[in-house]
Amino acid sequence: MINSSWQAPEMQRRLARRHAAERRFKALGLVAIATSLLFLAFLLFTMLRQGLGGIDWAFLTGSDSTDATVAGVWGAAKGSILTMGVTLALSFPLGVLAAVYLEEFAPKGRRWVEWVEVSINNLAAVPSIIFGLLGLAVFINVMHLPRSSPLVGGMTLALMTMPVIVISGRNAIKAVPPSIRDAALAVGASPVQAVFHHVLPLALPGILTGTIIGMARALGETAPLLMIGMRAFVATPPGGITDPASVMPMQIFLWSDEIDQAFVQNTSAAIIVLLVLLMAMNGLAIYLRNKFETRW
Amino acid sequence: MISQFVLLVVLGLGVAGWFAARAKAQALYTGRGSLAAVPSYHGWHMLLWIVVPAVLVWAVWGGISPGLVRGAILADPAAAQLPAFDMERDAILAEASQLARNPDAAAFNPMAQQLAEVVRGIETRFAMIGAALAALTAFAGGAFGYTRVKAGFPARTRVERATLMTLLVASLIAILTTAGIVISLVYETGLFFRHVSPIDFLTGTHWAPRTGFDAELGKDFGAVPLFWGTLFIGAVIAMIVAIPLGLMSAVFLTQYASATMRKWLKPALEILAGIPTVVYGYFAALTVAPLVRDFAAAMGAENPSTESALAAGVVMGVMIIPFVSSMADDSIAAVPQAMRDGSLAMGATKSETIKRVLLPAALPGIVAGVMLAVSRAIGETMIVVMAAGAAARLSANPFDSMTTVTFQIVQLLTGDQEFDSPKTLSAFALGLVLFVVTLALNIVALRVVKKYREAYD
Amino acid sequence: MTEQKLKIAARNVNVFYGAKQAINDVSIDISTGVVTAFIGPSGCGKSTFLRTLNRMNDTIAGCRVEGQIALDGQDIYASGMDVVELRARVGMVFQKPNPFPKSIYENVAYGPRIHGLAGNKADMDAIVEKSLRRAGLWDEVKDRLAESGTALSGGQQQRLCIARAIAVSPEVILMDEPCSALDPIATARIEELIDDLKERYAIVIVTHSMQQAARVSQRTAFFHLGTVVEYGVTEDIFTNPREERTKDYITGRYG
Amino acid sequence: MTEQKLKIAARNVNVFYGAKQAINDVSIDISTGVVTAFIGPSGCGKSTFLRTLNRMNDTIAGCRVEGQIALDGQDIYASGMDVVELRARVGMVFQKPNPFPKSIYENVAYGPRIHGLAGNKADMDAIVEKSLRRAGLWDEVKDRLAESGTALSGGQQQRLCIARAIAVSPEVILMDEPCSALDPIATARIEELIDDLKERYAIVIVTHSMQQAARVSQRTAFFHLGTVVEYGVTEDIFTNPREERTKDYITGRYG
Amino acid sequence: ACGSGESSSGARDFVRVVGSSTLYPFATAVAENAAKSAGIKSPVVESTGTGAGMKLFCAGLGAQHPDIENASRRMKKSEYEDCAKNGVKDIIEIQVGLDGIAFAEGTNGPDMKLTPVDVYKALAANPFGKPNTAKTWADVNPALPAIPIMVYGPPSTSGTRDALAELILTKGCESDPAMKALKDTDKDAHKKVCTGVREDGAYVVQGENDNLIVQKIAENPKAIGVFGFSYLEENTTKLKGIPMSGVMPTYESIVDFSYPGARPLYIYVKAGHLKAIKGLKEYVAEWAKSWGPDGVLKAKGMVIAPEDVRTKNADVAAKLTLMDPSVLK
Ligand SMILES: Nc1ncnc2c1ncn2[C@@H]1O[C@H](COP(=O)(O)OP(=O)(O)OP(=O)(O)O)[C@@H](O)[C@H]1O
Ligand SMILES: Nc1ncnc2c1ncn2[C@@H]1O[C@H](COP(=O)(O)OP(=O)(O)OP(=O)(O)O)[C@@H](O)[C@H]1O
Ligand SMILES: [Mg+2]
Ligand SMILES: [Mg+2]
Ligand SMILES: O=P([O-])([O-])[O-]
Repeated sequence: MINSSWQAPEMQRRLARRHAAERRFKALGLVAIATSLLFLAFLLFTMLRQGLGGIDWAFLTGSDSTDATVAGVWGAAKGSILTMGVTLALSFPLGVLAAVYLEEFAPKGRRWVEWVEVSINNLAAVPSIIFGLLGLAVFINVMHLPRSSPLVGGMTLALMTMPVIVISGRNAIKAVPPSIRDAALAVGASPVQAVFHHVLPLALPGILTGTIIGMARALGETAPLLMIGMRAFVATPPGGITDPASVMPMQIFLWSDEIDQAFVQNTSAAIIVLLVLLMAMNGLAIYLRNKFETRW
Repeated sequence: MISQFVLLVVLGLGVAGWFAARAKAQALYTGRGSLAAVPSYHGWHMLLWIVVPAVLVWAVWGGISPGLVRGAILADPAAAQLPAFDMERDAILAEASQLARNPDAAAFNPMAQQLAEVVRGIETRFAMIGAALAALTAFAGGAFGYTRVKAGFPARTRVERATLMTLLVASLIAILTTAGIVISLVYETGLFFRHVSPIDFLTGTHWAPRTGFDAELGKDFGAVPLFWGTLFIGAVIAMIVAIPLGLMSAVFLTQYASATMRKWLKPALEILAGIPTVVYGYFAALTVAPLVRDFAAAMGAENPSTESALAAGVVMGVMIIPFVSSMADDSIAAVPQAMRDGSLAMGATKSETIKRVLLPAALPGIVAGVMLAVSRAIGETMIVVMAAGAAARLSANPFDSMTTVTFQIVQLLTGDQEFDSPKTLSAFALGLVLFVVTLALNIVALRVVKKYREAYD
Repeated sequence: MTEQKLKIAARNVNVFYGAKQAINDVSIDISTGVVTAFIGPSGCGKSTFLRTLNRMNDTIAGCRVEGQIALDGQDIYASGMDVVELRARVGMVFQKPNPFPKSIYENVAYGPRIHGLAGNKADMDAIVEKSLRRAGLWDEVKDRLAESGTALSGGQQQRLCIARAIAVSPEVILMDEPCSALDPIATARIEELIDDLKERYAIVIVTHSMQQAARVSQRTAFFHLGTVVEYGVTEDIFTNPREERTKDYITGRYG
Repeated sequence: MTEQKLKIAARNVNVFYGAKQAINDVSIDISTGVVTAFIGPSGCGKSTFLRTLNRMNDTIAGCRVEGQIALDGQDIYASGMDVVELRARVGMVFQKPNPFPKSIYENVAYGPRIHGLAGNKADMDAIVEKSLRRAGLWDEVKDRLAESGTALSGGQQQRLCIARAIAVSPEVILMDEPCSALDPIATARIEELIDDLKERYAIVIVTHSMQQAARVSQRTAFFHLGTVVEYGVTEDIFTNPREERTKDYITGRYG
Repeated sequence: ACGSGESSSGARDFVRVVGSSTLYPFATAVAENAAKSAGIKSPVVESTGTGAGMKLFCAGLGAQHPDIENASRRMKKSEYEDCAKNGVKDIIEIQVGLDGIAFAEGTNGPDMKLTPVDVYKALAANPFGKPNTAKTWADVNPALPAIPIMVYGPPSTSGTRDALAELILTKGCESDPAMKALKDTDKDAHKKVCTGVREDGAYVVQGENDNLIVQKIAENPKAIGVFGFSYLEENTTKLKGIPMSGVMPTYESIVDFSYPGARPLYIYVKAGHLKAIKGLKEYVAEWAKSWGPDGVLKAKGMVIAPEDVRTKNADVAAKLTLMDPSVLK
């Protein structure tokens, strides 16, 4: 009499069905991630096979050249590093601060706040080449900053990266339970203190995710840089952020269109270097993200 | 050189001011409630007063001093025989100033060599004036800040007000950018619509941009196939790939994978977002597209094209997987453990917990990730350029070649043509219309998310 | 008199949080038809032990269980054990109320829905109403079933969680301080419910109120510093404790 | 006998959640040197009213307050009011324990740190120790101050939150069922603390235990369905209630 | 500003080149050699496309504007007017060589033999004014194999496409006298009929990446491609040329114009910058050194200009003679 329902055959059958569904679901997850990773592995394998032979010290320290055996990647890599430096320095603080403002301090339900919200979301959907147009118009034509420079490239890419950071940051902030804010406010913390002392550290992993994918996107981006003069042959590594420079994806793009077949290997080798650069760039962020991840 | 030095000094002064103000505030502390703000806030208040005005002054000086320097040099007798032509004169002056900094360099222009000494003197003089001004401001600001350190002074409120201002300004950058984009597109779009009626542009289905103005222009600038291609490739095919793969990957990572596995796999997926689009383009064009074509041929399609919306869309989908997976992963991980426990304790399986409790609670984050991914796909260019072809075609067959708005914009803006031809102008119109369309999509998405958000705690 | 049948047998259970031992060699029997009360000072391991009974401790990283716990003679930590079925059969009400951020109705309907206990909407409505009634919440929420479960008062949330747990009619119900946020009347209602349920189910209740333990339970286990100091018939424990520590605790002279 | 001084005067307070009225025309005085207890059935508005006293309801979207609440004669809902200062002066312990996901030490040190109450590390250590001691948690956690506050048992978390609130020595302390997860001994400790604090502070405590209200409070307000049915000297309320409803509730005959 | 780069008011100490992607590989080779031999700072060469480059070039005088424009066609009159409006009146025009366009197929291809008329009939949107219905090459010319028409070629925005239109399609089109006559009566209609390319998939537009076309036709035996001659020369293992009116695309046949499809390549130099920009003169001089039969550009795949053109332009490069704007169209 006791235990009736759970031991009943139809209940057991249902349970078996649910377990099957569970296994299917888990398998689906596994398949999904395996598919994505296989794609990545395939890409990496192709690149490594074609490009690994081309990586040597001369390649890593040289700059662009029309001779495939002399051409190296350092000029473009340095250009990318400088550009990313500018992008990060602008987009990270701006993105985080904007996210904090919109999520925590912006008066709710006001028209203009909604406009800010929508326009930030919309900026993420603007084709990157349009940012190039904007960069050209504002930074080069109005502000007279030097064309082809990491400074302008970085500023343009920052405009593109910022929305990604804002959007992910807002979500991360939203996900912090209100009881944490309540706790801080109730001991007399000001809203600013509650946010900077408690909410932001808890939201940091999410913000860093946005930063990682936003910066990764910026690092691999070519289209907007076409407009501001970075599709260029630059044979000397830039000395600073105002010198003419190219960037890695652009270098890859240019080399891939070289007539000389010897550049095929260079192209793959440059892609490998770019990926290494990407991983290095993300490394710190990922370390921090793992460190700050808390579950409550 | 000198500018780094000045900044360092100002910062140094700021730090010193921070300590001084804090010490003074601390001395005023006589017990609870005797100070309106914690001493360190007095320090920050002081630091702001020192650094902000000084940096502003230095920046303004940096803006006006080149003109002054130039005037002073030109007024110098040594500059009398400089050529009148502006650019050449500029070149000589610039070189002289470079020589002034680096006397060992060889001169390209002999006159620059002669001027170098004079330029050095004048430049140094003006730099010193600027430095002195900045230092004075810093001291003045500091002095003012210091007098404000009183027991009843609400330093925290002031500092927080400054913080809030900064936050506000940061969010307004977005509006500025939006405005900038609209402004930089609107004028040319206006020119374009003077020749081609917006109705033709928005409803026409034939896209064959050409130069030269004539009355028939509207017939060849029908943008519908472009928008269709954009949506079909970016928002349909790419999403059919990215959403299931991304979402399921996120679910697997947060709920099934071990902590170490997640620690390694999540960044691995994120690499997908950073592979240059050119690489994806080659991959799509040379590996995926032939496969798709063979498949289409096997399905009985007659003369299938190597370029297909499917090839471009699939690869694009792979590229944006991390946008979905990482943001969804974060949102799911952020749902409080108590929610998970509540569901598991009811005898729910993990997948039921995920589907019925975690995903709804994480919905805003997931939607945001998907929106970001769609946005990225819509704005993507290179893959389409290489794999989808350029045929502006209105077709629902994924094996057909199609083109997108961004591809056309790139073609129209970087190719060879006059820049006031309707062809070039149409690029701006395309950009603007795409901007408006995505804006509308975003407004809708915002409403939807607000409506379905489940707040926990 | 209700029929008594051994339901859960825990033998020599040790629980660790990382290196720290939270439960030390605890053996307890839980029977159908009997209400078992866990009492003891805060932090002594009552919640920890309770969670081991339906393996909710699995969700705590670094938590490790040693010893044996058998449900109807079957080791619940055996590898073949179906945790989902286990948790469906051994329901739990947590110490901190944790309603889902869903409507009140959906909170209660959640369990029956996943277990397929209701054939149609009317059945489900009936289950929801009955569960809420038994938890003494129906009158307060019957007009606002569509509101979010998180917009309830503390005590209402607690009763909602009880309603949610009983909605799937588990065989064993573990309740971690189910009345901590309840006023005397609501408490009486829950106690009535427990009395009612014990006819057919095994019930474990963690409580800080000696009176409550004395009122509702037939067996009591007194926990202290991770061990069970004394376990036996409630009446004996309260009127005639064998251990000094139990006596001290019960009479409030502890500490 | 402790000195009594009017601290908070609430007059004709109405609170709404959206369109729903949760508090209806409540007027209450809270004085220094006095412990005021709020009692009443679950869902009657005790927590809601408590939150209005230090404007924690500001954080709930859609919550609206009407009427006047004055702290030391100053309207706390006036536009010039500094909410931060208000909350520093009027501390709060929430119904659901909500420790920060930080170390135990940091949980307690947070308030003193932002208010600059400790000149150096030693001062801070002293404040933390004293607060934890007064909350009766010190012995249990003194060896694991660096562990996360969320890895504590329910009752430990509750005491941690009490320690956190008293660490900044607010003038008024609002406690929402501070002993709900505590055993009798720990409860006694908190009651002692309350007794101790009331000398210099005004204290409000929400409780479901009539005994506790009777033991620790000098004034009691009985809430029912959003209104205060009776408010007065605790002894009078318990021994000689004026209203029928109060009497019913106290004697447990309610409902 | 740090570093030694340009700044808004100052000068530049390196040469800045913009313009055609066709000229990009040659301009960069010259830049590299100039930096090596003349010891100047390496010029920066940007690949913007001829039209976009013109816009930048004509924007004004000064360090922020480029010094040289590479053009895969002659400057247009409208472009010169824009230049002049912005103060860029003194321009030196130097023809540096030729570019050939070539038709090619994969080495396993069907051995096509084409004429401009075949190409015109196969690719025009409205050959001789009637809609194009040809599906296979055999529909165009029964002598050709019956495989579907699939031609990979440059987009309408590139200089190579202009060459295709001008040198092949128009020629095929004007094989019909009526079309030729149309040129005088209705220029626009003539242009439309003769250079309008079909858009139903037979002509596959490929972005400005010629290597991609090479790879695609190498893998697809039924497709043929149109691109710069240098790409054919570099990929002889994968591709073979398609004879046009019986002439194979070879270096010689392009130089002597017997293969229809060669166009001049120019660079335009801002005279106003010659004195102000370090290395500009040296760079221009390096061009003249490189474009001969034993210069580096031939090795890079550029088609060298005939002797007389070379001497004339070497003279211009040496004397820096200004262009006469009235010759522009
Ligand atoms: N955020 C909210 N939104 C809407 N209604 C709410 C919200 N919080 C509480 N309520 C409702 O307001 C009423 C009063 O709630 P309150 O939390 O003040 O009760 P309480 O007296 O503290 O009860 P308990 O003893 O159960 O904690 C209840 O009916 C409750 O459902
Ligand atoms: N997640 C955890 N990680 C580490 N230690 C924990 C964790 N949860 C509880 N503990 C510790 O284990 C011991 C037992 O905790 P438990 O929650 O079982 O106590 P309890 O008897 O339920 O107390 P209470 O009556 O206060 O709820 C306590 O010392 C507590 O600090
Ligand atoms: Mg517990
Ligand atoms: Mg409450
Ligand atoms: O880039 P082009 O102008 O030579 O096509």
